[in-house]
Amino acid sequence: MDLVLSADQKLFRATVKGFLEKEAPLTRVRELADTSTGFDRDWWSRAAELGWTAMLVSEELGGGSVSGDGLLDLAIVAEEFGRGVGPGPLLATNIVLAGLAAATDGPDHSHIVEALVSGESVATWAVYEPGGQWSPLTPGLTAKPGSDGFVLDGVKDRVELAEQADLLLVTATTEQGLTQFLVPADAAGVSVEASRSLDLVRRFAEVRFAGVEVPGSAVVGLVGRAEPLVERQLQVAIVLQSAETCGALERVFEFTTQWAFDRYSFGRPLASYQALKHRFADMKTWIEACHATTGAAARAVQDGAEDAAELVSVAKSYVGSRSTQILQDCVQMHGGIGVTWEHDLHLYLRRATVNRALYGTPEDHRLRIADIIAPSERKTS
Amino acid sequence: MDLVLSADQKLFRATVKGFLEKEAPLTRVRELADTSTGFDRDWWSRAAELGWTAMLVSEELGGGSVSGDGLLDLAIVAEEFGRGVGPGPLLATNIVLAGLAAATDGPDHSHIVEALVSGESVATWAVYEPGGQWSPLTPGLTAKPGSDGFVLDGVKDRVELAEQADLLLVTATTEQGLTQFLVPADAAGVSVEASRSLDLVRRFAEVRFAGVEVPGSAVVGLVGRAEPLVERQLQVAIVLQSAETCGALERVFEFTTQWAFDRYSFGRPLASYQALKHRFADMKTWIEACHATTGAAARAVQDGAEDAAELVSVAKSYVGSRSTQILQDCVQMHGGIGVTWEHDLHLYLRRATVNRALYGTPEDHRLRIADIIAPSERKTS
Amino acid sequence: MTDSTVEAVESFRLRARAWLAENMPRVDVDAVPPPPGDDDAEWVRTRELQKKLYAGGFAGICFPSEYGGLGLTPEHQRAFTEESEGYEMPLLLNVPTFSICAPTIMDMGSEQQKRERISAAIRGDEILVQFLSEPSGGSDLAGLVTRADRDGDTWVLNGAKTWSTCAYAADYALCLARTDWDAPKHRGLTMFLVKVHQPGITMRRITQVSGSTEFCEEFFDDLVLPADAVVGEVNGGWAVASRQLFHERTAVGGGSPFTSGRGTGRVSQPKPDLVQIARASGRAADPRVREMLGEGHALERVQEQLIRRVSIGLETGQMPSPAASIMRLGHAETDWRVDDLALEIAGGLAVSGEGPGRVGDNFLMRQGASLGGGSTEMSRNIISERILGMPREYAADRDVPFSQVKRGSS
Amino acid sequence: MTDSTVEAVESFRLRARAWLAENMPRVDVDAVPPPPGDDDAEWVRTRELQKKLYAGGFAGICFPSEYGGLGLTPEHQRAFTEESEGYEMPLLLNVPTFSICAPTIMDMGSEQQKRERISAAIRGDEILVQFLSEPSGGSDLAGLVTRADRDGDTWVLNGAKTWSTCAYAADYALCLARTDWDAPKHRGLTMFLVKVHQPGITMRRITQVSGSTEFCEEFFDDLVLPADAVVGEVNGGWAVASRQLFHERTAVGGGSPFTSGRGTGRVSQPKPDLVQIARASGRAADPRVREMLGEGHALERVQEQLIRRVSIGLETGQMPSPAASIMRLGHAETDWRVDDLALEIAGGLAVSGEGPGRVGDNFLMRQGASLGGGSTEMSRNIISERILGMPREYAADRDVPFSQVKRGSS
Repeated sequence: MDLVLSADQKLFRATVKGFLEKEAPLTRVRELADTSTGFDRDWWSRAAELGWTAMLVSEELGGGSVSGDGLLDLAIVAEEFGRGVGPGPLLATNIVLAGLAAATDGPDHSHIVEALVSGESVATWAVYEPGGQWSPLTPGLTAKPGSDGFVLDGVKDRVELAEQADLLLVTATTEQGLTQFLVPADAAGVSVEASRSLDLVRRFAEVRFAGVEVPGSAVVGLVGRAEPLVERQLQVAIVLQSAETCGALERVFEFTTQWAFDRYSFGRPLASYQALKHRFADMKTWIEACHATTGAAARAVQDGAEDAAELVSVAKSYVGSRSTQILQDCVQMHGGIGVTWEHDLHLYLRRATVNRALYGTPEDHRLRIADIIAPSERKTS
Repeated sequence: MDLVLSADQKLFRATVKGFLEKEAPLTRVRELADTSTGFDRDWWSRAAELGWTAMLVSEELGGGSVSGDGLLDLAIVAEEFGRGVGPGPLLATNIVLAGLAAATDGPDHSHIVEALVSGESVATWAVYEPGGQWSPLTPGLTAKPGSDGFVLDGVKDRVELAEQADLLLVTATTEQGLTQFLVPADAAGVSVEASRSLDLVRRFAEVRFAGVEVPGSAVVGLVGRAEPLVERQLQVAIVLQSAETCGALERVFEFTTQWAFDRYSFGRPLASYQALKHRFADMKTWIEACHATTGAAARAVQDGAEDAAELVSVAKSYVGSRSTQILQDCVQMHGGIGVTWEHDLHLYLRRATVNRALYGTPEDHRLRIADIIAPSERKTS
Repeated sequence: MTDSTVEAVESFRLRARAWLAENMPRVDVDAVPPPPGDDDAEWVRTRELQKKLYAGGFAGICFPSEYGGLGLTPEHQRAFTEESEGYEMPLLLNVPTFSICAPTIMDMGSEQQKRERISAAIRGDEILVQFLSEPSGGSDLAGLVTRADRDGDTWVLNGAKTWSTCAYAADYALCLARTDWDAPKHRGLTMFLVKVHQPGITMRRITQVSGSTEFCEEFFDDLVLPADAVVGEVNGGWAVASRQLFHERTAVGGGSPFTSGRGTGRVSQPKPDLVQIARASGRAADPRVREMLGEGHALERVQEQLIRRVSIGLETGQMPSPAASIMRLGHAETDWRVDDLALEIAGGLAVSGEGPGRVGDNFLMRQGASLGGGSTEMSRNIISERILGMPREYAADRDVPFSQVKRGSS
Repeated sequence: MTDSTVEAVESFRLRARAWLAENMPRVDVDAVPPPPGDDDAEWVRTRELQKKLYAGGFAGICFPSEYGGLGLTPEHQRAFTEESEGYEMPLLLNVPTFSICAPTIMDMGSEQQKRERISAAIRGDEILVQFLSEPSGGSDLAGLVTRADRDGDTWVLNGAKTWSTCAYAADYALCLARTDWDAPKHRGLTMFLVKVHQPGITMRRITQVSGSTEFCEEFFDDLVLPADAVVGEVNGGWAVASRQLFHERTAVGGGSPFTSGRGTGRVSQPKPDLVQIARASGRAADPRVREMLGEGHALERVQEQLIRRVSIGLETGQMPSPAASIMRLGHAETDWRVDDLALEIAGGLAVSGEGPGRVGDNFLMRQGASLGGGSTEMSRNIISERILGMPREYAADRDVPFSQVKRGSS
């Protein structure tokens, strides 16, 4: 993330860090791995009190940020989250809040926003569908006109924390086109089944919608006009995800460098072997580049810059690919211990691998970039 | 190529090597770069006397090989060729001979074969078309029935040594399907225009066919049934090309390793720096793998093995990609002198880059492999 | 037994065929392998099978008869292995018991050690393993710090070992320890035969991210070893370890005459099947994915071809023995790339970790192939130094009393 | 001239604007750049342009007036550069004459050297270059072997220099030579000011595979230099070279107050335009190619972002100065990959070398970016040693009399 932070932001970062170190150290994350929920609701309420859910929301709705640039502040939280492989719905809830905050037309959801900001409620975005790759604009899930609103039918999967969430933000195809609905997780006809997650605490589930009736007020924004909202949510998702991955890289690089100083082979520290030194130099360069592109994407999305969509995809293309490459080389630097359960490396590798795969892979985003820089040959699909 | 050679093959290799070192050292190759032909016809006749054009041809037609496995013997020549960035139509003529020898049905071309074997005549394969990538089975050039045979219309490009060749083996679409014709380069309606070549002595040209009339006896094999011949020519082309690239890699690796021993920096030879040592180790491993896959492909094609098509594409996929990677790292090892005109490195890099691009790129051949291992999703085109 | 009395291979083969059919259970092709870390029943079964072989007179085919074997030739062993196809066999004993530990004892051990340990192994009574690597060790095996101090006639062992394959199931281990701290590192080591389960040894199974628990870690607290536990010479342990490494390489290369039946009985992590992953992800027709399928397949074929080439090179003497590191480096590199391709092909499905080939889980073990059996970094040192002849890395511990060698804090 | 008499920047700007409009030719946007190796006319033109500036009183804006400059501030220079946009300017003098050589002479030279060389450069009469690298040198600049031996009051120079940018067009060069072979390598060097075109110097232009001939190689045979050719102290040449390197880094970073007008006037190899190549190859709609287009574009954007980040880090002091090597390494890596992508996208069209972006020819110079200005290997040393604090590579020539340092045979 940005090198230059304001005094307030530095203080905020320290608060976030302190809270995570005290309340969610890696030992706690490992414990949470064995629970069914993956995080603690009370803990999340306390996190919300620190403002982690307020950054993307206007002050009228109980929101507010440290610097006035809410997404940049939130990215600070995400980065610290990454350093500690944090649990809980930081990304999930904020992605939904980004959509709700941007949906200035259409039904009023301010009470829901308030409940999410307070941490009382948890929401998540239901956008992937089984077997499918990233294609958020063409959901197979349908919303047809019903007696008192809409009837939803279809299946979503890879829904983050769906078992734990109160509300689902669901992308659906209506006669008017792409539409998003806010659906209570306990609505009749909704069934949630946990799926396996590579991440120890970031859970995913498959959610089935069988004739789920929702009122017209469940629509977010305008019917058939969800595309800009989905883009906004995607941009926020990737900024947070990339910031989180940057934090993970930073931390792993720290302890791997330390290992290279402490570990001796043939009477010399690993850090004295040129072949390894050069790989550390490469990693350092790549990590700085990850920070640079994440910061640039965050700033562009924050400012609503014209090239925000492009820079978000640039960041995903770069961070998604480099992160796993760096982490695997850190495993290699550790030797056998790097692939043991007791070493923390795999916690980071799991998080980064899930981040790489989610909300479009680096490869998907390269195609998106091509559609921006060479639009005339864009595939019409 | 194969590690284990017979005594005859070893002697043959020594003869080839001696001839090339004496008659076509790199200084001579640099001189030929400034000529319009890129090679000397007399020289080629003498090369033919050594058997370089006889390997793929039966003894009845004046052919014959050292070991009985003609392609393996020829690959030895190609490898030595690569070591010295040899000039002349070794690949071009032998690819055509491979097709003629395999065309046991159809018109008799034995007099042409004899002229090619003797070195008196030179032939080349006209298979690419302007702007096009590798797609030998669907030529745009057409051959329509004429008064006394066929009339050819269309354009070929990247035709190796077309300006120097006496005969062109042309792929064409007829009403009956893919067909190959042997066309004299001086036939009425044929015009040849040299194009620029990255290689200093391996020249290419664009060849236009404007109402070129050829008799029915110009057909190679049967009308509409050229696909197996084209496949055979491709297989031979890639085996020879890969062997040539292996020879180039071997030679460049030799003098780059020597450079690393001789060149000192900070009072130590480059070869003592671990970061460089490890890169040499990688290169050594890749070069052995290039030899291994080229040898396996050559053997499979020689034996007409069921997986010959697959192994040829495996070799191209691997050698094509690794070769340029290795050579560029050798440039890097040399420092600034490695990108000067006077250093020989670029002669090798030029040859390998052309080989990489020709007869399907590594990427094209990966798609071919996918069509073999996952045929049910093969694109029908 | 003199040569003239050796049974002909064909006669032996026929006898084996008949005996196997009558005595050994057929492999159950529908049997489900046990989950990682739960193979106790398999080890019990392994001992039973070895006892059957022994009872039938088909155990220890190439071991000398004075140590409980049959004293026959590698051809006899090959014939038996061929005939054993389709039968359950005590494959878990092939590595390290029969192919590494027993031959090392045979090469370097005392007469008593040979008689007791080798014959017990052949009878199916004992399983042998290796205590070599240490938590502080890594690539530098000879830099180990587990100490054995003389105490009258006995030795007292303190320290820790790790990455001991299947030690939990074993009876005896070959354990390398430092006995002279004033000698340079290779010259102060001694090899001991250690009873695995006894007071003074605490064993812990290491869980890998793949869930496998085949490796163990052992801690020694004032473990007393009798004088006759020494294998070979006191302070001559490196010579014993070198034999072990030699037998290990031979076994890995498939050239050991002491293994019976094919394979090691341990299921290694299956390679990802890229075509299957592509199909499960619904992307097998995507040209981007097809290019990756082709690349992955090509790399796997090339690796086979490389192994073949180097093997011929080694056999014919056209390549020096360090060339084995070329195979090893090529193997690791192929694995890395294929694992990366699997992840890319799975795309958004990698989130779950499960699904086709459990792509995500598999990816967590991506470095497995480049860490086990000497790191790829060591391979690159070997290739550049011993094949290309480049100057050796500076070793700060060369010819220095080990007590003066710097050791790290981890 | 005291501060109070300095012309205000705005007044200077307006005067410059009017003068430029009246005196300097406009840039011809349709002009075709000369082919590589044929830029004599450009150099003649450059001198003319500088003479015009001098005649107009706008040359050497930030150089002290006693050496022929105007003694004004960087703000004046910036204003002039802004106003000069769109006019022909003697940009070829920016590097190395004005931004590297002249400031080094100003920092380290004698009063006479300053008065003569700096003012001649400002008048447009002389061009200055650097004789630093040597054919045997590579990354190890201070290990040079060109020798200057004392002969009475004079020095006799023998040896060779290489990679001297544009030396063919120059008048004087700063030439580093070894004057004490018994001192360790940094302490036996002396810097000389050498007339470029004179007997005893043979110059050869180096042709690169791209066709460029901007670099030269020089051979010295008993070239006699007067005593006053020494810049700085005898055997204190490394201090002078360090200033040169400092001014070079400053110039590359765009921070030199001595350059006038934007750029260096030299056309560097254009980067391949991947979209253009894809279209020319008829493959811009192929999803495989589109993925590569996206990857290449992303890398180029990330490199810009990295430069921005590191620049801020350096400016704000949050990164140490060796962090500049991070930009350098990132730049080379981006270039490599983009060149590779260009080759893959061109596919079968790369055969000809020409065509879109002359992909093949460009590929021959792929390593250009990682060799010029210190190799990427040196960057990695710097990053690991000076940023991460890892142990420095063993230098066999440290604190050793240079005559005893081993040198290679090439």
